Amino acid sequence: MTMELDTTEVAAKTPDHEQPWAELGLKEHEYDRIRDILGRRPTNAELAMYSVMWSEHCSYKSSKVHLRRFGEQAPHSDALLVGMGENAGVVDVGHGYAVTFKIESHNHPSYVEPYQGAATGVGGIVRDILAMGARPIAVMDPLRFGPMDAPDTKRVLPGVVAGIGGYGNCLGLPNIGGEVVFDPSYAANPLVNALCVGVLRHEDIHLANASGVGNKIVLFGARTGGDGIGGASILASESFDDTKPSKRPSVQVGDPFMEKVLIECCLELFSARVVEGIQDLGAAGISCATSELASNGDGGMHVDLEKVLLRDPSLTPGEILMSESQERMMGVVAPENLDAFLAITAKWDVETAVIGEVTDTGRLVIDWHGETIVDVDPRTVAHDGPVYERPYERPAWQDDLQAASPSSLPRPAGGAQLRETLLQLAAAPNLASKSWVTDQYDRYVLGNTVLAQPENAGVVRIDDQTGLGVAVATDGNGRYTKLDPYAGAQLALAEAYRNVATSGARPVAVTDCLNFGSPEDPGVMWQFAEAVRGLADGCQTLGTPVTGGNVSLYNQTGDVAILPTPVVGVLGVLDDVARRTPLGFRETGHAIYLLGTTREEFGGSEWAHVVHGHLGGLPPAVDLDAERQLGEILIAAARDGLIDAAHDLSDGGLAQALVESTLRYGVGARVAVPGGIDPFVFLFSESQGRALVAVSPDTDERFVRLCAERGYPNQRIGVVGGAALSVDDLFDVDLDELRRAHESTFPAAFDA
Amino acid sequence: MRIGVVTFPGSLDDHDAARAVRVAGGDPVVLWHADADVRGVDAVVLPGGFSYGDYLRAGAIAGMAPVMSAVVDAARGGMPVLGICNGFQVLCEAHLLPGAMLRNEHLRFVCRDQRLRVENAATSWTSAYGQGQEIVVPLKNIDGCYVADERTLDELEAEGRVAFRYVGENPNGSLRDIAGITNARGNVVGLMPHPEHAVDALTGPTTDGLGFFTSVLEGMAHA
Amino acid sequence: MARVVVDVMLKPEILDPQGKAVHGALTRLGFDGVASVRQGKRFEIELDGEATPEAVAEVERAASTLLSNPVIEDFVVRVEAGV
Amino acid sequence: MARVVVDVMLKPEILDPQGKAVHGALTRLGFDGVASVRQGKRFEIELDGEATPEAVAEVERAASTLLSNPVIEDFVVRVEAGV
Ligand SMILES: Nc1ncnc2c1ncn2[C@@H]1O[C@H](COP(=O)(O)OP(=O)(O)O)[C@@H](O)[C@H]1O
Ligand SMILES: [Mg+2]
Repeated sequence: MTMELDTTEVAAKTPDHEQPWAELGLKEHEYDRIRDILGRRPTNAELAMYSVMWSEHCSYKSSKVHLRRFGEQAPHSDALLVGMGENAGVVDVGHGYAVTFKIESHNHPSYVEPYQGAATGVGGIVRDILAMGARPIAVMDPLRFGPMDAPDTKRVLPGVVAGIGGYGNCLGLPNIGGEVVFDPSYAANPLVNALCVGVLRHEDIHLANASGVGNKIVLFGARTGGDGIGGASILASESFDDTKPSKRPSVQVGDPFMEKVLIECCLELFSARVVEGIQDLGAAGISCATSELASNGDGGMHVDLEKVLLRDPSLTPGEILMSESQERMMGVVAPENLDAFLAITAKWDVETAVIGEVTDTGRLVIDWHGETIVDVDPRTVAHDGPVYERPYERPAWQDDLQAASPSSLPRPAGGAQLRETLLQLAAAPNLASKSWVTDQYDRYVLGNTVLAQPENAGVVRIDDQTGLGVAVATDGNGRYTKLDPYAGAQLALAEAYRNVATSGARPVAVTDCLNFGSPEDPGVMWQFAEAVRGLADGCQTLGTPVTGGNVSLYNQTGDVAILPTPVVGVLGVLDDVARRTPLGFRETGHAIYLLGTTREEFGGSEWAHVVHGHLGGLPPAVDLDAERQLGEILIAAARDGLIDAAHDLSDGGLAQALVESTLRYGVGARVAVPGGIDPFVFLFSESQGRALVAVSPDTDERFVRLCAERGYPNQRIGVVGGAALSVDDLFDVDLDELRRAHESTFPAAFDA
Repeated sequence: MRIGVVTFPGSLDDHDAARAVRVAGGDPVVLWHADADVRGVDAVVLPGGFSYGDYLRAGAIAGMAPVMSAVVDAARGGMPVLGICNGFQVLCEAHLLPGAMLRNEHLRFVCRDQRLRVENAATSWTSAYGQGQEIVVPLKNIDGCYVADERTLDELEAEGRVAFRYVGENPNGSLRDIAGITNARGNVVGLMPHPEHAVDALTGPTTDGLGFFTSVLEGMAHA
Repeated sequence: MARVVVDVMLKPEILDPQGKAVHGALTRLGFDGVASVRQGKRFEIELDGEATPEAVAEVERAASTLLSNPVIEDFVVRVEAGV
Repeated sequence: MARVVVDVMLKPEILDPQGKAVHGALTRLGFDGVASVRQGKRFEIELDGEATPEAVAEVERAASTLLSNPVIEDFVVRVEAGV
C-alpha cells in the first residue's frame, strides 16, 4: 500500500506535516530557509533534493568562503580556456589541443568497502573529464593509509589498490603516478584521491548546461538503482510498502565495462555533434544533474521522473532523485538530433530514456506520473545553498608543536651509522619502492605513456606528429602541513611543480584535493583556511592558476583529525616528449650535480619520523622564486639536451634521491661530501628547491654555464658508475643490498 | 597488406595493435565485433583489453561474438590470426587454441616488463625471430595463468607448439612457464604478453615486439 | 570430514555487473525466457572433522568477516549432506 | 517465475588459487580445522515462466556452453524450490 503521493499541492495544504530534516542532515535554520524559499513546506522529493545538494560534500558550505581566493587571486594565464567552476578546468597546450584535469576524493566509501569505494572513485573523476568533451587519457591515485603494520591497513590497502587497478585497467586508462603514504592519523580515515587527465581540441570544449527551450533531457548509461541513498530511505514515510529492501546501501558498485562503453559512446555523440552538452551524474545523482544543468542554462526544465529506467522498481521518487548509481550521464539534445543521438547509444548498447525538456519557466519542475512533486528555482538548489563563515582559530598546541624542534634528536655519526640510516630510510614504508602497488596498474595501455612510476612525473604523449605531451605530478605532505598549514600547502605545490619541471615540462596549471578533519573544529578550520591561503598565494607567485579540485572534510576519528592533507596536482606541457628527462642514472662517467642550497632542515622530515617517531619544529623553508628558477634551468636543460637524468629532492633528502636514481637502472654512483657541510645534513636534510642531475662530459660546460647565467647554486658532487652507491670516506652500499632493502618492504607487509 | 584488428566492447589495446601494424608497414583495418565477416583482410589481430568486462570468464563472451565465426573459419583456412592477452583468452574460449586461462596465482593484476623466449620461430607471427631468442615486452593481466591437462601440455611440447616461455620468475603461475602457444599449422598464435606495446622506444620498454608484425607481413609478401 | 558451503551473493539492491553481462550474453545467444541473472561466489569448505555446531558457527563468522562484506553482500551457510 | 541455480566449480585437478588464499586467510584468523577450500561461481537465473523440463534443459545447455568452460570447470544445475 502506498501513501498518498507528496505533491506540491499536498505540501501546500499540509504545512504542519512533520518532516525528517534532521535525519537527512539538515540544520533547523536550513530547513526553515527551504520553507522560506518555497513559500511552503518542501515535498518529500524536494526535501531529498535540498538535503543532498546542501550537504557539505555538494555545496562546499564550509569551504566556499575560502576557496574564492583561488579565483580572486588567480594569476593571469593565457593558457586557461575554462577556469574554476565547471566540471573541470581546461588548459591550452598548443597546436589546437587542450587538456583538462581534476582530482577528487573518495575517502569514506573506500574505508567501508575498499575495492568498490576506490573503484567508483576512479569512475567518478573520469566522468567529470568526459563531461567536458575530452577523451580521458590517464589517471593517478594519491593514497594515504594508517600504519603499514596495522591489521586494518592490510584490509584497506590491498582492496583500494585492487579497486583502482580493477576499474582503471578495465577502462583502458594508463595509471601514470600517485602516492602511497602511511601515518597513524589515517588509520580509520584513509585518503583515496583520484586524478584524471583528458585531452580535446579547442573547438570541442563542452560546458554542461541546459539551454535551448524545447531541447530534450536524456538520461543514458546504467539503470538507476538503490545505490548510495542510505539517508534517503528515511523518507520511507512516503511508502508503507514493506516489500522493498529495508536498508539501502551507502556504497555503490561500479561497472567499469559500462563506463568504457559510455566513454566511447559519449565521444561519438560529441564528434557527431548530436548533443549540446553532457553532465555526469555523481554525488546526488539526478538532483544534482538536473538542478545544475538548469541553473547553468536557461533556467527552466521539466522532467517526468517515471521515465527514468530503474533497476529496482520499488524506488520512491525521492530515492530516484538521490540515487548515486554509477555510470550514468545526462545529455541535452536538440529535438532534430534526437534520432541520431538514439542511434549512437543503440550502437553501443547503452540504455537511454528521454526524461524531460528545457523550458523557459525558470523553474525545475519534476512530475511523477503527471503529478508535480518538485517545483523549485534550480539556482536555490544548486548554487544558493547555505554558506558558512565557520569560526577558525590557531590551535593552542600549535606553538608547542613548532617549539619541539628536531635539533636535539640524536643523529647518526660516522660512516657505519650513516649507512645504516640510509638503508633504514630506503626501506621505510613512505620511501620504500611502491612497485607492489604500481605493478597492479596498467601503465602501457593507449601506447602514449612516456614516463610513469617510479619517475618524477607521469608523462603522456598527446600528438604523435609533433610529440606534444603533458606531465602531471601530485604531492602533499601532511606532516609539513601540520607544522605550518600555510607553508605546508605551498610545499605540496612546490614539490609537484618541481617534479613536473624535473621531467622537463613547463608547469601551467594546478588542481587540488583538500583533505581535512571537521570544519566544526575551529583548529581544523584554521588549518584549512591557512592551507588555502598558502596555496592561492603560491599559485599566484608561480603563475599557475588553480583550475579545479575537491574538498573532503570530516576526515577524523572522534576528536582526532587526520594530518591536514592538501594534495596538489600540477600539470605541465612538453612540446616534444622525446625531450623528457628520466630520473635514473644510465651512463658511467656522467657527472652528478646537486642544484640548490642545503640547510639544516629536519622539521617534519622523514628521518625524524622514521628514526625517532618525532613530529615538531618548522617545515623546510619555502622559496617559490627559487623553485621557479630551478624549474627554468631543468626545463631549458631538457629542451637543449644538456642532461641525461634528473631527480628532484624531497622526502628523505639527497640520500633517498641517490637511492632511487641508482636503483632505477642498476647503475651506481660515487659522491663526496663537500667541505663545510655536515655529512648527515648533506645526506638527509629536506631543504627545498633542490634537484640531482646527471650530465654527460659533452654537455658539462654548457650545463654549468646555464646554471651560472641564472645564478643558481650548483655543485658537482660525484660521478655515475659502478655497482654500488658510495659516499667517499664514509660508506659503500652494494646496489643488490640496497635493492633488497628498498623493494622488500611492501611484499613483506602485503604478501602474507 | 591489410591486417584486421577486432574491436569488441571493452577492447583496450585495439588502437595500439593498429599502430603496431602501421609501424611495421601494414594497413590496419578496423573490424567490429558485430560484423559478420572480416572484410577481406589478410590477417587478423585480436587485441588486449577486457571484452565485455571479462565478466564470467576472460574472453568467454567475446568468443561467441558474431565476428568470431568468420575469424574461426578464416583461421581454419590458414589465415594468420594473433591473439594478444584478452585475444589469447578469446582464442582459447573459441577453441582455436587448446587450454584455458585462470586467475593469476597471486590473484593480483600484474603489469611489468617481461622477458620471454621465442620457442618456435616458424609460425606466421614469429619468423622474424631467431629460435630461442629472448625478448622483453610488457605483460599486463589478471587472468594470465595458462592451464591445460597433462596430455595436452605434453602434446604441445612434443609438437613444438609452445611458442613462448617466460624467462626468470613465472609471473602468473602458468603451467610449464607457458606464455604463448600456436596451433599445429602455425598460423594461429596466442600469447599473454603485449608485443604491440613494444614497437617504439619512447613508449615501450624495447622495440622487441615489432617482429610479430614484420613476420606476418613478410610471410604474406612471399606467399 | 564434512563439507560446509557458503554462498555469497550481492544484495538484491546492489548493481551486479557480472550478472547483467551474463544475462546480455544469454539473450544474444538466443536463450530467451530469462528474467534476470545474478552472479555470486560459492565456497566449498572441507572440514577436518564433523560439522559440529561450533565448527559451523566458526564458518558463519568467517563468512561475515572474510568471505563477504555485509555492506554489499549477503551470505548463506549450509552443511552439505552426505559428503 | 522460477529460479534455477547453476554452480560452477573448478575441476578437482585444477589448482584454485582463490580457494587457497581463502584457506590461508582462515588459518591466519585462527580458524583451524579446515582441510581445504574451493571457490567457484553461483548463478541465480530467474526464469520468466515455470521451470519446465524444457526450460531446465535450456539452462543446462547454457551452463555447458557459456557459463562454464569444460576444460577447467564442472557445473551443477538445480531448480530452487519454493521461489
Ligand atoms: N598510488 C600510486 N599510484 C601510482 N603511482 C604511484 C603511486 N604511489 C607512488 N607512485 C609513483 O611512484 C613514484 C615514487 O613516488 P614518490 O616517492 O611519492 O614520488 P615523489 O617523491 O617524486 O613525489 C612516483 O613516480 C609516483 O608517481
Ligand atoms: Mg619526485
